[in-house]
Amino acid sequence: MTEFLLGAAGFILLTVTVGLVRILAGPGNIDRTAAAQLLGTGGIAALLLVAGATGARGAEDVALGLALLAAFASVAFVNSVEQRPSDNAERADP
Amino acid sequence: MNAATLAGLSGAALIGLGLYGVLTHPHPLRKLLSFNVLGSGVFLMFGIIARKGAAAGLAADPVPQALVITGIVIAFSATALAVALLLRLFAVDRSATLRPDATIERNDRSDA
Amino acid sequence: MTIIEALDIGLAFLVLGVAGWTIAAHEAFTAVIGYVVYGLLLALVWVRLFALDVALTEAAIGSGVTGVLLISAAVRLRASEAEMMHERLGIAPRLVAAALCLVAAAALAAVVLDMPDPGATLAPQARQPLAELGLGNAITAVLIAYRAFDTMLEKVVLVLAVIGVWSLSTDANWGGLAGPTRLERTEGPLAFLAQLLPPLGIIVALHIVWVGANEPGGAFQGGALLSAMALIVLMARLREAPAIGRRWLRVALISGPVVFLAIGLLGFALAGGFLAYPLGFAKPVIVFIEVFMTLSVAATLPMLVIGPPDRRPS
Amino acid sequence: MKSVADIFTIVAVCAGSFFFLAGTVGLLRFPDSLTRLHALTKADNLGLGLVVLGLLPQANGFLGGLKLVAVWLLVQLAGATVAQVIAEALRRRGPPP
Repeated sequence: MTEFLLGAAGFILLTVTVGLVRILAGPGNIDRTAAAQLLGTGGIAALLLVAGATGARGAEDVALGLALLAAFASVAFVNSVEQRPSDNAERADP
Repeated sequence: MNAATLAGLSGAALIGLGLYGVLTHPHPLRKLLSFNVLGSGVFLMFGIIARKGAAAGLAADPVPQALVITGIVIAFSATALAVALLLRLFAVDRSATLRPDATIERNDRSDA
Repeated sequence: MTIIEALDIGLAFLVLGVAGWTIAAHEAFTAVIGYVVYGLLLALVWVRLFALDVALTEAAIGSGVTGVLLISAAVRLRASEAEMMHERLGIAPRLVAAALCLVAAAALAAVVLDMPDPGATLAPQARQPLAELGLGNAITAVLIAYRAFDTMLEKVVLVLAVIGVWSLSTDANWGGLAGPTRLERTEGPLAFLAQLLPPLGIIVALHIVWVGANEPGGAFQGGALLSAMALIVLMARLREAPAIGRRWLRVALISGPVVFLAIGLLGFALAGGFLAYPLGFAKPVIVFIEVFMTLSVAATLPMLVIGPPDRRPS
Repeated sequence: MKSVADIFTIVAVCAGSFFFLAGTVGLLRFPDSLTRLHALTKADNLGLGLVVLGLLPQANGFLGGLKLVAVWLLVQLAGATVAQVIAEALRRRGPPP
């Protein structure tokens, strides 16, 4: 069981990493933010799986903290871009 | 190779990477980011020391861990102060350069 | 090689790769996105090192709150980047710097590989007063008893940082609402999130502070989550940030260090030394200090993130 | 010898992993930002949801299970909001390509 959970954690982490690698180079900041969001979710899933496998005490609380902050980077990004429309920010997006 | 040694080696590599960034990036915000990478590398070194000090039924030595927690908070407050200084510099100078001669050029221009 | 080793190695490469991206990225904004992801991955690494307290701190502060700070800074400084492109170093100095950093990293790696195992440890000393203090989490015990002086000074540093940030406001704006001028209040999904998340976040944060005595958690982690909730309300513009002259704000900012210092001084009278806790009564005193430390952290971090006032006091 | 709970865990976690894969493939292959957002939310909802569902039988008592479900709900809330907010920002920027 332990090996299976660890394997699943590795698989999920690998998957979202592939997405991240492709997108970090990729077309614009909005897609980068989206990829970071996906990696956040994948990271939480991997954390829960690893914690389930190794029985690290209190890992659910770490996951709860990460889940509470899951929207933060994206919200900060959209918020600060909108605050300054005159900066002609975000021209890299298609 | 166990997780602790691996984390220690990653810490060493992160210190190298961060140091390179601090030295080579001209933009202060990038220097700041690199400095934070460097700092987290140092924290990871503390992590391996903590893990190797596992004793008395604890999975890791609590003293280095407490140091790291303090360190993360202090690193954050230093970063926040640096960001505020940087934004102020940009607001006053319309530039974020750290070259001392750049400000002098600017002043000369505005005097003329 | 077992699966867990493969996972650890993969995670290490991932961390290094994202860190490399943060250093090498062309624009500051993409570098910051890399840094946010990097913080999250570091939290995973700390879980693998069985340092859950550190993982929680890294997740809340290293990734979450620092992320908000740096993302808004990167967006506001975007205009300064193009101008500084010509200041980039030539290839030769970069190679010299790279070689230097390689030597530094290699030396540290050699130290890591040469470390005695098991190494020197203070774990038995840190564990020994646990029963006396009525605590189960050795890290909380270290923070609040064994190295209490450091923790108190750290709170002072946080207050000093806030003073430093505020002092960057202009004379005219002194006493105004903290942070940059914002747009109208938003409606829609962001407002919904900012109304729904804080009650849940406050429950989680209080839980983390409360269990911090025995399980991973504590005042820093809980306070950082509370400050994140304050930030989401500010980012959705449901409420304005308070004016920096408000008395309740200032009291909240300094409550942590002041209470800590006062109890430390009381230690002379009651327990025979600075920051000594009275025997048999230590746990309630520690919880009392932690409550005010949480409040202090929760008030300080948002003030540090949103920056000095940008408007005249009304 | 595997118990029913273990088989349930394996099936659900595998299904969850599949949705993470699907979300990533969508992120890589879909033509524009709006459709990529669509792919993203699948990983948030179903990927993490199924992983949490699969871990529930292994959970650490009632409180542990409750925390797992809370993690999923919080990530759902975050994912849904972020998708909305980003889509709104995209729309304001101009017509879709």
